[in-house]
Amino acid sequence: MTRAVARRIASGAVVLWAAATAAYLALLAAPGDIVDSLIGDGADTPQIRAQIITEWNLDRPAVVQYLDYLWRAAQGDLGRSYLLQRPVGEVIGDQLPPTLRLAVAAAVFGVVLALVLAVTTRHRWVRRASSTAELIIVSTPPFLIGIVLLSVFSFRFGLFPVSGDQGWAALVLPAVTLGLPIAGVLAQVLRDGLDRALDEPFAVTARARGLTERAVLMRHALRHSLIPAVTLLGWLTGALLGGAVIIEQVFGRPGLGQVTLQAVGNGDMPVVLAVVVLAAAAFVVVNTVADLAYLLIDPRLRRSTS
Amino acid sequence: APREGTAAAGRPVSGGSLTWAVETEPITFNPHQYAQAKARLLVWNTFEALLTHDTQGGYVPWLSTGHQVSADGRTYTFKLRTDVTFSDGTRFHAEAAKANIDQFSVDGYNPSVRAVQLRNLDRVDVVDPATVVFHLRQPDVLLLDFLSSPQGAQVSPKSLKEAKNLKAGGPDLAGTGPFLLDHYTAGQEVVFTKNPAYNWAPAGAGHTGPAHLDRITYRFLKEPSVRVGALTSGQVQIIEGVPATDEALITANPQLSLSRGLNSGSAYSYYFNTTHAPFDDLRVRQAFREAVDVDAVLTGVYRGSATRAWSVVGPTSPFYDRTLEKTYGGDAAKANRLLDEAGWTARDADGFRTRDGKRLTVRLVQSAPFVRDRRDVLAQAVQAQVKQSAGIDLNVAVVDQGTATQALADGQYEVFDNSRADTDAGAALNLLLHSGGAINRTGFQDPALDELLEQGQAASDQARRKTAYQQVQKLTITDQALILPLYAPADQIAAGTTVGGWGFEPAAGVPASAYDLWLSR
Amino acid sequence: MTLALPRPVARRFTLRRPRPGLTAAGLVLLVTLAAAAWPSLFAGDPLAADPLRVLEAPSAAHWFGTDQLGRDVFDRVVHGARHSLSIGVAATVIAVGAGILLGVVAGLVHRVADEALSRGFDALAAFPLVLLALLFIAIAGTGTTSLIVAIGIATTPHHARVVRAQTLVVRQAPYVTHAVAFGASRPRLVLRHVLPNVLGPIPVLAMIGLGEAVLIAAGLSFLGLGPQPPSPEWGAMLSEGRGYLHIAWWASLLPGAAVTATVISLTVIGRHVQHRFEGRPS
Amino acid sequence: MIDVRNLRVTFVGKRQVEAVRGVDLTIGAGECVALVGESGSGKSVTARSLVGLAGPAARVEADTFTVDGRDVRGFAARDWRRLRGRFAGLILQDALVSLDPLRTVGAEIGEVLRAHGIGDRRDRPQRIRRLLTDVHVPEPDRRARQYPHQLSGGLRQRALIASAIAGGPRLLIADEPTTALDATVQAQILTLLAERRTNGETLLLISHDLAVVAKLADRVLVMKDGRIVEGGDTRTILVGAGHPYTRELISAATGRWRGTTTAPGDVVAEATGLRKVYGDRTVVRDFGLTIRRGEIVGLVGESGSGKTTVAQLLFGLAGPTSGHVRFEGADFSGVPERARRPMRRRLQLIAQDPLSAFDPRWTVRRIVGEALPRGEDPAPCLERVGLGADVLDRYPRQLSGGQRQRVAVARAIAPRPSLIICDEPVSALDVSVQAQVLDLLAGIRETDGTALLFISHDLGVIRDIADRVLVMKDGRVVEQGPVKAVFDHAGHEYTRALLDAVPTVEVSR
Ligand SMILES: Nc1ncnc2c1ncn2[C@@H]1O[C@H](COP(=O)(O)OP(=O)(O)OP(=O)(O)O)[C@@H](O)[C@H]1O
Ligand SMILES: Nc1ncnc2c1ncn2[C@@H]1O[C@H](COP(=O)(O)OP(=O)(O)OP(=O)(O)O)[C@@H](O)[C@H]1O
Ligand SMILES: [Mg+2]
Ligand SMILES: [Mg+2]
Ligand code: NI
Repeated sequence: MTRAVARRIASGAVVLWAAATAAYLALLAAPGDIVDSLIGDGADTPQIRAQIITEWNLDRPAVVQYLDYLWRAAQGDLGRSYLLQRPVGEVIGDQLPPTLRLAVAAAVFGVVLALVLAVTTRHRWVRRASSTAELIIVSTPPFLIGIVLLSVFSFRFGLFPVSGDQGWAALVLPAVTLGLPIAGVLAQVLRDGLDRALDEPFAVTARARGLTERAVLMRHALRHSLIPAVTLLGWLTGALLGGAVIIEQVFGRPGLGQVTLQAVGNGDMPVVLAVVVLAAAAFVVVNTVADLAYLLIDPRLRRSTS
Repeated sequence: APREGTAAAGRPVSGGSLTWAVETEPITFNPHQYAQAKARLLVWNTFEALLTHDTQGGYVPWLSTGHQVSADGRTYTFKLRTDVTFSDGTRFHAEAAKANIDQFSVDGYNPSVRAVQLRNLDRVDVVDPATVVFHLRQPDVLLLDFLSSPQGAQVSPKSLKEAKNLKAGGPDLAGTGPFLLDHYTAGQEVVFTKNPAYNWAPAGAGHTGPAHLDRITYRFLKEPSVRVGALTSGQVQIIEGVPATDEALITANPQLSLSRGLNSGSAYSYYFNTTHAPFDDLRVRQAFREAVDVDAVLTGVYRGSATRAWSVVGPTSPFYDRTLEKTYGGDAAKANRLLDEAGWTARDADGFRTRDGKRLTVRLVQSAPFVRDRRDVLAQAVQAQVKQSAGIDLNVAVVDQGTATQALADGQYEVFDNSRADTDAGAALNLLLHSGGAINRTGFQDPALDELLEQGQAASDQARRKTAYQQVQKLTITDQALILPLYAPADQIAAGTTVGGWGFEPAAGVPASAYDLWLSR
Repeated sequence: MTLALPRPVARRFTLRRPRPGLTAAGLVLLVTLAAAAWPSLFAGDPLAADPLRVLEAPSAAHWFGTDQLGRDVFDRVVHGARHSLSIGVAATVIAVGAGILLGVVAGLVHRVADEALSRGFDALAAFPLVLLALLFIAIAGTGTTSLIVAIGIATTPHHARVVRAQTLVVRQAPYVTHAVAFGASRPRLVLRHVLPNVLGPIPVLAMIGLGEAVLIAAGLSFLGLGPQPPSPEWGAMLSEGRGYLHIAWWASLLPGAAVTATVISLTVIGRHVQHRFEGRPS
Repeated sequence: MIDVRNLRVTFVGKRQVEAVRGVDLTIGAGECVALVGESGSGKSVTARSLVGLAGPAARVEADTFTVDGRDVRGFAARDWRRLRGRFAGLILQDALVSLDPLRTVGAEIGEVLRAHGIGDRRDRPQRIRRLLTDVHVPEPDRRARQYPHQLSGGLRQRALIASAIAGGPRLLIADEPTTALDATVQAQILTLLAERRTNGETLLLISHDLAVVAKLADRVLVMKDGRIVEGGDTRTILVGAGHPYTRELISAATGRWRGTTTAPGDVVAEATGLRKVYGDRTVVRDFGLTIRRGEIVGLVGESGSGKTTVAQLLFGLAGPTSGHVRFEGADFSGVPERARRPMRRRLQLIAQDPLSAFDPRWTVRRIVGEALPRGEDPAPCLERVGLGADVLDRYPRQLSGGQRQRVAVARAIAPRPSLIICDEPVSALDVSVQAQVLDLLAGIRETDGTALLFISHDLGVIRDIADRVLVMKDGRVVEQGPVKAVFDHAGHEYTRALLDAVPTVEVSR
């Protein structure tokens, strides 16, 4: 047990290191050097350049900078943002909560909607209508959905705030926008899982016991359909984080997405690196959660009990 | 800061809180690090400078009571107010003013200000708590412009030492302004509360004593349509940066009013890179200008709400040369003639002119983070025009900051676009046109031009400065066709009728601070 | 005295997909392909701007209205088919190509290397796609080429994983064992048996992947990371037009509709073929 | 209890399948009726129709259809539900996957009690325990808390039976209750069912194996292509079967010896001291074998005893941990694949599942052609296994199971090998087809003198075809010798257990 935990932690650390290193290398390869980015729109003279170089210690060899970065990152110091002039940890710390709120709300909305859709729309016409709607949602650029929702519910009817992160009302539209495609994909996977499970011999056996169709669905099939859904957990996290970049832009919400876009646009390397490391950390966590979820759902995977 | 014009009728009311949707989120709350003209309205809420502007373009005392210039133009003596306290409780006096200037000699604090604005400053002396003297190495009237600018704002020396994130600023950076920065939520909003102790408004201000509002929230809404939506659906009471396409929407609404202010500084212009072909040829530069029907382009893109610029100097500047108007541009026949003369006679399959098999291509590189005011759309419109009227291939690339800076450094561009928001147009011209200017992208080197620019900076007499700068304009616009001025950048404010006291800062032309704002109930 | 191993009682039913949907999808795809192949046949110059006729509502003269520069939105949408599809196709080709290469290698090589490769795929696949593409664009700069490569790289792990799984299945399939019985050498095994069977499902995957690529391209274009203006790419049009949504819905919603219709039809047809593929025992 | 006249079940869909085309079936109280027939003949569909579970795509019609005295035509879903579990318990064909793998055995059994409101919550564990005891599950309390995958096949089948009888049904329908189980376990389950029958339960027993049901059933109905081709008292059917199909089933069940009298020739392959370790498990230990020309050696043993592993070692697909394999006098193990390649064609393999043994993208022509010298016509080779030229251009999935296995045989004999290793070559086939393939293999040995290593867990098959037999248990050969000697005087108790478990039809003429 402890060995498994230790292995998990070790492999997580390796993933984090690999992600940070890959991103570091990638950014080194980027054209336009850091000084160019730091100069921005302003004046550009050799003296100014020299000062920037000394200020950010950019005159040291790349390897030294990289090792220094790793060493400080290992101690939890992610450096200072070139653009925002603040510690990266603080920048990320400030922007994480709104993104988390959005992601969690979207995930909850998406998952619940998907479950409801998959379970309730079992009959021919509803099912077909629901599948069609899911297909359209999944095939439409999410920002388009967002823009339309925004103009209808916020501009036209004034039901929700236009933008920002101000209480629950402001969370509704972005979370719906981000959650809809997730619900679309998930509902399809769940429905497929339900179909498969209901075709399995154990489902027929359950019916042979005199169970109602609903009982077969809820007590037997649903749990089976969760297994492929858990496989999507990694994808889901990616979709949430990636989607947040676009959704935050559309709804003018603060958050990691905005920070990332800004950092990428301005070559704000410390922030970009931190975002990459954060995403890698999310990957590690989600993988662990997924493994646990598998164990919870599927007793066949619980080795120790025998 | 003083304001210009008041939109809403009625008498000012005290108290209340207001939400203002602004386009730009400041990257810093430290005025010394100021770099965004769009963030200027926030600076003056918490900070003040030694001087400010009046409506005529002159200077009026703010935290000073007056100043004197020595005959050789190298010594500026300021008398300071003695009744002013920073919000952290420390008093404002000459030592503080000196500390603020000295802060710039800290390495890495703001190399740009040190290299440009304070280039000619030798040292600052404190004579007594109410007197401070600036010694220059050579005459430079732009010192006054600096001392009235956000970067010259006065910050409590104590907080300069103690602030947690000095360069980012924040609530712990104390100023003397009518508001206190209450809190800042990145990506979202910044909230100011009234400074009840404030009682040193400058002469031109709308009132005296503390600010009217108890509290003002600035929300950062980058999307123009979202700002307008927020205003029309009543979620904010006042916005700035109204897109041209939405102006009709606001003027048609009796509950809203709209006002526009032209910015100071340089006009938004295209600068031609003369260091290599094709713009090393005067005829091609002229031809490009003739190929664009600027009025038509502006009508299309800004629906007639933009003010056409004829000079690199903005029309509100005292140095503006009105005689340049309608002297060039919009003559497609002339453009084609000039290009034929310059040898660009052949056409390729796509209809573009060529010479020796090379297409007449000119590149404009825009840095995505700094594109605003639909300048990318404007570029597309110009692109379409020069193609249709003269067969010029204008290649527009919107790229990230690093790529853009590198392209400029490597000379991989033929057109450079820029506008500067300096309150004194001379400061902008120095940077853009002097052969040693920090953003001289034309590559044009002319001792005569440098001489004129230096005169303009040294002369303390306004009339002599004006003559020098008018010659600069004639030389660069008419004679050399270095520049294609497009429009005078402007700011718009739209507000509900319940909001009063809003307007634009004189000289700068950007939205004024919240000092005079009030909200009727 | 005989014992037989169990057989499935009933073959899983393939759901009957609505035929009209399939037909419609086919038609949409055909129209899109035609537009991509010969845009000038159906539409005028997508770059012709008329500053005096900006943001005009759809009319007989301009079926889809005009945009902020007075360009005909219909012309742009038609030409956009070529731009958007070619980005999608190029990205998919990169992703599928690299996916096959990496997947087959991972499926065939030694355990340790496979482990490293597939861990890599996993990590990349779980990494937010948009972030991956963003990173790449941060490095390579904005532009159509880097957009294509970014999407290609970002979607490669997905294809590589599928191919690897398929390779593992095929490699251990008894018929490969049988080929050994005829003295087949390793390269021969890979070329004659493994590869052809691994590649079978690829066209279908590629088709569904193409839809996905078009969608991601639109998203990145929306963020301003795609083709440069004035290129009439759908995502870019959407992005440019969104500022005018409340006064000119056509400038953004119609290009958006083009994206949706194309992606739906690709998905519907791709899935249909996939179901056909799985429907018969293989 | 059940009276059905002219039952017709049709599956509507893309292709219309008439699974049952007119079946008459009456089951009286206390009776045990057996339904036999080859795969796909409609046995399962018939059984499931009796409790209204033919599936959503099935159209069920009958002239008379009464269950428990009530006409069920026009029954609503609720009416059916009351019958299921209470009146009739159904044990599905796929015993190993008929319990929900995600729920405990106890929960599965308790579900029946709950659905029909039998007993209250508190005494349910008690009832579950008693049910498990009834079906002879040891340690019922522990088992009730376990998941199906933690139970062996036999226990799982018992648990399934327990859940089927939990509602106290008067009729028990058992669809192939012993398929997929090991021979020894199979016998135990049959005993259990016989016990239920003595308890007075009515039983409908379904199997494709006449031998399995002959001992239990009062009456036998023989199904073919959705119709009952023959039916009647078990003894009568066994003795005086009228329908040729029934006779085929009986002959398959009684077996026919295909041995040879010719003396074996030179040594073809030789294995000494083979040992294979996977991880920390020794799967094969101290295995030795010599096969001579023209000899058929049988290898039996229950699942997991290491038979396939032996085949892989002999075939050179896996290297032995220790020990040697020699083939035609040359080293075959411990040499690089390059050295084995020239010998490869003289050593062939026929596997259990012919479908997966063919590249799905290849036609029969190409599959068999690969085995022949370049350019040689595959048609004569197919002719030898009784296939016409019409199959040449078909893909494997377009062939029936029997045809596929014939193609596999054709491919194996094409390069004229000296040894063919057959790993369960007939286990997946129907009885009738099985006999044909066995005949074919015996014939090949006779004409070509090819040696065969014949692996099966089915002693009946081994007895019918092999000259010598090796019995494996836990990776070890526990007994070997000539077939007759081993079968008649088994020395090892494990062999005796295996033999006892083989169901046979004793026909007294
Ligand atoms: N749900 C279904 N849809 C379509 N066809 C079906 C379905 N279930 C069974 N069939 C077909 O009905 C026929 C009879 O099937 P059934 O399962 O009753 O055979 P069986 O006699 O039980 O065979 P086995 O011995 O293999 O179990 C077969 O051809 C089968 O393919
Ligand atoms: N590659 C492998 N790695 C680990 N264990 C294996 C491997 N192959 C087989 N085994 C184990 O070796 C044992 C013998 O397996 P084998 O397949 O030889 O049995 P078998 O007698 O053929 O059984 P069956 O009748 O089910 O086919 C089993 O317990 C199996 O799990
Ligand atoms: Mg059956
Ligand atoms: Mg085996
Ligand atoms: Ni085109």
